[in-house]
Amino acid sequence: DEIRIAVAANFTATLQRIAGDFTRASGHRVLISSSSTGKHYAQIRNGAGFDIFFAADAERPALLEQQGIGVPGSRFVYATGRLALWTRGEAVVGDPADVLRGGRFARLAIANPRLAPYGLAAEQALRAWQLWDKLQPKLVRGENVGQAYQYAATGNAEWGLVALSQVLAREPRVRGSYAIVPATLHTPISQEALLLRPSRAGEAFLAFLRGDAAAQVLREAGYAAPGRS
Amino acid sequence: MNPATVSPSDLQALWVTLRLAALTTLSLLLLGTPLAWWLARSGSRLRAPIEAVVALPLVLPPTVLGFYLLLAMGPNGPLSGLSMAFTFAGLLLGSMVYSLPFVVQPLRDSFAAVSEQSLEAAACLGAGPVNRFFNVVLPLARPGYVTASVLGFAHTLGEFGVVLMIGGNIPGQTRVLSIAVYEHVETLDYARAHLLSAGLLIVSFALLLVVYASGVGRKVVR
Amino acid sequence: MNPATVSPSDLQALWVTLRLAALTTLSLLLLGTPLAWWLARSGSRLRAPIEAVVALPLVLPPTVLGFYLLLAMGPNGPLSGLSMAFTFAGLLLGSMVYSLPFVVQPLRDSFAAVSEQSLEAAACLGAGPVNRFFNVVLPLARPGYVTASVLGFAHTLGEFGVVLMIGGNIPGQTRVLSIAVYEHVETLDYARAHLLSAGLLIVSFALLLVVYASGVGRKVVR
Amino acid sequence: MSLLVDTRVRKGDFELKVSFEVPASGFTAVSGPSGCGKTTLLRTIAGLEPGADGRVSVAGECWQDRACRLPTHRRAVGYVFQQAALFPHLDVRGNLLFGRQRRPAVRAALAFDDVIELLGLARLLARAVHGLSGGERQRVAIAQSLLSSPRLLLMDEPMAALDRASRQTLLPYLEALQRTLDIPVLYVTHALDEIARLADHMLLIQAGRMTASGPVSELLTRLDLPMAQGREAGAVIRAQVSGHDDLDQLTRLAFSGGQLWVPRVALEPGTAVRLRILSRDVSLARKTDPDSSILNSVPVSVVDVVEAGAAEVMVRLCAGADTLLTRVSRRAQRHLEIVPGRRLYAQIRSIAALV
Amino acid sequence: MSLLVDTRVRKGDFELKVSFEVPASGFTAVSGPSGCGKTTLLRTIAGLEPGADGRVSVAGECWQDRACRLPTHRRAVGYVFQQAALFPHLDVRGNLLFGRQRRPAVRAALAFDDVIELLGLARLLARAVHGLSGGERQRVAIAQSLLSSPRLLLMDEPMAALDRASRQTLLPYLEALQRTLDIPVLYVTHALDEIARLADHMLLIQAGRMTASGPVSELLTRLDLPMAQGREAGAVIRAQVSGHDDLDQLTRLAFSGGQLWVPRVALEPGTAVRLRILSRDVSLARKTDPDSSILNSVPVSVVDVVEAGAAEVMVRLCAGADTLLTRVSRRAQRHLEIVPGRRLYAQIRSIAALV
Ligand SMILES: Nc1ncnc2c1ncn2[C@@H]1O[C@H](COP(=O)(O)OP(=O)(O)OP(=O)(O)O)[C@@H](O)[C@H]1O
Ligand SMILES: Nc1ncnc2c1ncn2[C@@H]1O[C@H](COP(=O)(O)OP(=O)(O)OP(=O)(O)O)[C@@H](O)[C@H]1O
Ligand SMILES: [Mg+2]
Ligand SMILES: [Mg+2]
Repeated sequence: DEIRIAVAANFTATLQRIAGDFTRASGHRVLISSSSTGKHYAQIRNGAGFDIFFAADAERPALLEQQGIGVPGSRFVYATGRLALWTRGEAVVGDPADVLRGGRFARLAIANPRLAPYGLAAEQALRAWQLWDKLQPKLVRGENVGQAYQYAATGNAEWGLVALSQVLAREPRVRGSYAIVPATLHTPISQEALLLRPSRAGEAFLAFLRGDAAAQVLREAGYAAPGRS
Repeated sequence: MNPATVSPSDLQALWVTLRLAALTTLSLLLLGTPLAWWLARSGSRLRAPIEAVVALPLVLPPTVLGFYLLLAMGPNGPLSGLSMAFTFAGLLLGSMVYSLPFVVQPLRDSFAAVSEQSLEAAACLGAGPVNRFFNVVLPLARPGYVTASVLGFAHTLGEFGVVLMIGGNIPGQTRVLSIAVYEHVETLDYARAHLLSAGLLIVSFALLLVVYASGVGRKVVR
Repeated sequence: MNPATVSPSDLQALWVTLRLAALTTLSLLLLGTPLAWWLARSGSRLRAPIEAVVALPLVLPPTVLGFYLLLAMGPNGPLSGLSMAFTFAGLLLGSMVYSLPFVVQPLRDSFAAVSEQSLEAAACLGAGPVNRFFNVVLPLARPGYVTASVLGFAHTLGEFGVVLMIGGNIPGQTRVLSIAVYEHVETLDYARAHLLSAGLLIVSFALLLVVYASGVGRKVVR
Repeated sequence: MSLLVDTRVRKGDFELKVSFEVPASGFTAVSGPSGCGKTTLLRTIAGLEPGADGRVSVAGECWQDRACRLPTHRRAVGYVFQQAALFPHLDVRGNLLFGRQRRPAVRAALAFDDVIELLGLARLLARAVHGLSGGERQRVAIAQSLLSSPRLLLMDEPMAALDRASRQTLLPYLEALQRTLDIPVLYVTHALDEIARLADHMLLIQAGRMTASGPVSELLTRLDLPMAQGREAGAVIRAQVSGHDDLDQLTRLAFSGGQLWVPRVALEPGTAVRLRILSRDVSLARKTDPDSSILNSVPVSVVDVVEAGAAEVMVRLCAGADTLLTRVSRRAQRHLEIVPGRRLYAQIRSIAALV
Repeated sequence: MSLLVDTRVRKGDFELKVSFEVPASGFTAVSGPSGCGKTTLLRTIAGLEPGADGRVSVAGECWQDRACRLPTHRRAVGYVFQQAALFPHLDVRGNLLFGRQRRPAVRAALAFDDVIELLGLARLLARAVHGLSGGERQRVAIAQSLLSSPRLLLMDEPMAALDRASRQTLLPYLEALQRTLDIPVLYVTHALDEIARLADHMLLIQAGRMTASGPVSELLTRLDLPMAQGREAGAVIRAQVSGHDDLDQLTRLAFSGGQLWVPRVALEPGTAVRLRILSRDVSLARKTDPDSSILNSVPVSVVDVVEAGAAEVMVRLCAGADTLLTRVSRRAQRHLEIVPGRRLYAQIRSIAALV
């Protein structure tokens, strides 16, 4: 069978790997549509024919469920993201807060807190460090965490509060240095999935995702695995 | 991540893109011609408002435009009966709306530049309106058609916001090259993004070079 | 979510947007004029390649174009010295690159339509090249200028991918209206998105209507 | 079976209001000062003036009246514009064939090669339009309209841009056209010699109104019209070939007022010809002078004398049933007692036989 | 201090190669068949032919040679194009002022109002260009170039589109121009009467080469040139006013061959005038006939006789130091024994005094 999956851009690469393994194991084909979660939400509400929705946050799947879209009770956290402070250059990164307090940089890239969970997490962490107001003039916001990473990756922002998954997936040529932001400083970056219509293949895929093989991939990619955050 | 090669799915995207761009351009040239002609020659009081409406798709960010198109195509929208959303046909419609001004405006300008005298002379030689159009207007408006085609085609190639919104990025159907490149950038697969971008640029450049060097877009010397 | 009102930050975005669109259009008209003139009149062998290069920005998805511009502005890029990223100046540069073809191509077509005879007559009446340009070419190429301005301005209004990428969405500096609308759509604040979109559309429509109804873009009857 | 026009057009401050009927074949000259409405008239007939109302009918075919209004391309006109409007995207051959391909050839349609040769276009066929000289453009435009099988030919100063030699080549051909083609031609021109040679009929327009219309022979000798005023004033009369003199290569013509000798024309005795006699070529004398180089001398009587400037008078003469004009000095008028009724001899220096 | 041109231009298959020098003031007529290169010559002088090399200098000012090459706008030309090129975005007044505002007025610059009145443009000043009739356009173009304070006037068939009346109004004005303006004028025309009235000097071009150049009076009477062939052939001679006859309103002129009477001209005795005498206005007789309406009769001797068609001969006569032409039939030739050396009387029917 064929499963159509709508996945948040930041999780696309990881999901592709898992889907590859799944196809090899089960024979079901997986069609992946990558986009921003906001777009997917609008599309699903307007009748897009996806089987599973992997959102970048917990809010949109919940909203869909409220509106009676999707298989009731199928919503769950498939991955929990971690926030990392990253620079493409070489630097000694001990405590991320120290780096930021030192202030010897012009730009810090974050994802837009209004649009992206990673952005919201970055805001919370900065507030926890009491740097939020002080750093305002230096903040540049990407539409999503992907863009925040690009700001840092192109060197236009010296530092970025980005997803750990991105840091780990970076190109081998880009050396970079990073430190993980303690998960206690922000609400968990829970990415939820929702089964949109019942199908054997869909359920099989979700089961596969919860399995050990997938958990390994998730960990390597920088996520905490489902239900284990 | 493997060394940058073009994956089959990218090739598929390329094919969808070329089809989309070609069909969009073609349809817009066909539809845009009578519209542009009317805009260039009519003295009607509706001319200015319609001219303004034609330019409006430009004003909205593509994603937002796509959002409204999606609403229109959705279950409660006026176009719901056609079930266009997430299909190639829907993509085509979206691209056409988005690129409309780039095709209509150059056509209109080039139609306006066709001298009344040439048309009158053709009429006196027995050429009816259709005949005049094909044998006088079309050859004289050629630069406008080239500009319209280039702008329309290239704009659809690079288009992405509308397409992503209406199309839903479905491989083989609505996943176009621009989305593929975007995805590669988003998923940090820069090498492949560079490769695709460079390919896109080189092929487009070659194509444009042929068009421009052939002189097909140059004005007939008067 | 409060009832849809326009927030101060949206107004700020509007102001940035208008400034950006106006400056982009103006700069492009200034820069595009000599370029378009050269393209329209030169017999050089460089003409076709340069014409092709001008159309290239169209081919890349805006976000990808923005990404490459960002690379160019980065520490290892050719533009690193200018520190343009995340500044209004950088935004301006990006918008200009992106909208270049929409300004240059209509200008070029309208320059090509200026008859050699008018220029020769002006020269015989003592008008030097600059004088000829301002007193003969400019008035005769007016429709091209209007089309170029409308396309350039509107395209910058609706632009979003490049702007977002280079600008970094800094309120008051690089946060433009299209990003604001986009944000509202993404955050499901549809009411406000509708409001802003409708406002954008109505204002643009009114503006375009004035332009087109005034006849300033119509050809001088020959 | 004629060309019938009764129309009214406004353009800005200008109004053209004319009504006339001219024969269904032959040339009708249209003349009048710059800006009087000649071009507007032709455009109206071709259906190019959307604001024109009234009637236009050609050889019984209604082109325009209250009920119907054919669009231009349904009116089988050949129109030679005042400023030649060639298609810049076609070469000369393409321009020539444009009309020919679009309209079914009528009876006596002209052969492509003949027209090309006559107008000296063979050398130009493959040329682009933009390098053509002014006269070359005009010749192409004339050929184009001739080749489009019209039922009515409208020519707006077709020869103004041509040199004398081209004009001389073209004139007899246009004359021949009128006989072979059998369609009416409206021919705008300022040149009296063209009118005299080509036209049977004439319309005079001034400030949008028709001030005179009628046979050329009559209008050219009416002393109240501008044509009889200038140095080119003259009469057109009809005559018949009555014999040839092979020794001197002369032809004898008979007309109502006697006989005239002209350089030999290759026509059978009995053939009708038209003669143009300029007022400047006619002088008056009490008797014929056999020892003059002037070949022709015919008895005439003075009909009318009007002033023409301070020193001269224009004299209208009748020779048989025909009218001649001459302009003489007041001194000669006094000397020869030129008053209506006076009988004298007209010496005619030069006669153009317009075949 | 003259206009000096020595140039060579190629355009496709066509090559123009001419070299001449004409006086620094007065009109020089440029004539030749359609497509011979007249327009190309004018464009070269104006600097509009980029491929032209060689020399152009005007009144001592070098416009072009090996070292320098002024761009068109630095050459103070007034150019009346063959097809009037008005600016469509300006009204008539704007068109007229275009050149005037751009070039410093020279000495005898023409007053705006005078030019407007002369060319009858007052009514048109506020009009858009696109509604103008053919003749109106041409008049605006002429006024435009006159108003631009040129040091050299190039006129490419400026009157071809005008009716006879406009032409007659304009001609004397152009003549006046030549005296007041004191700049050279190259004047392309096919009309011999314009040449005779306006030009002192003449260039004849054929297929890109200059086939003759010289004073008009000489070229018009050379029997080997085309100008002496047609019905408009004639001579131009110089004469002097020697008196007036108030009763008959005639003026007596003296020239090398005797005296002539013409309709009164308002000039003081002693003033030099130019006369045009058409070959068709001259007839030959053994003796003078006092009883003819022909006023003038002068003794002449035959210089040269050449064939002109089968029935006629063209005769070159000398009257004093001046040359006259006449065309007579072979019959008259035999009858009057017209051979070189023969003495006869030339009866001159009509004389145009070209002031
Ligand atoms: N680009 C070209 N290629 C080939 N021949 C050309 C080109 N441009 C001009 N010619 C030829 O050059 C010749 C001279 O042209 P020009 O306009 O000077 O003639 P003209 O003497 O002014 O004729 P007219 O009296 O008809 O205006 C013409 O035979 C014309 O066909
Ligand atoms: N749109 C207009 N507004 C005002 N007047 C106009 C308009 N169009 C034409 N005219 C006037 O109508 C008159 C007739 O023009 P038309 O072209 O018929 O003249 P014409 O007799 O052909 O003159 P010509 O011999 O100079 O070509 C002119 O006086 C012209 O100025
Ligand atoms: Mg006219
Ligand atoms: Mg010419």
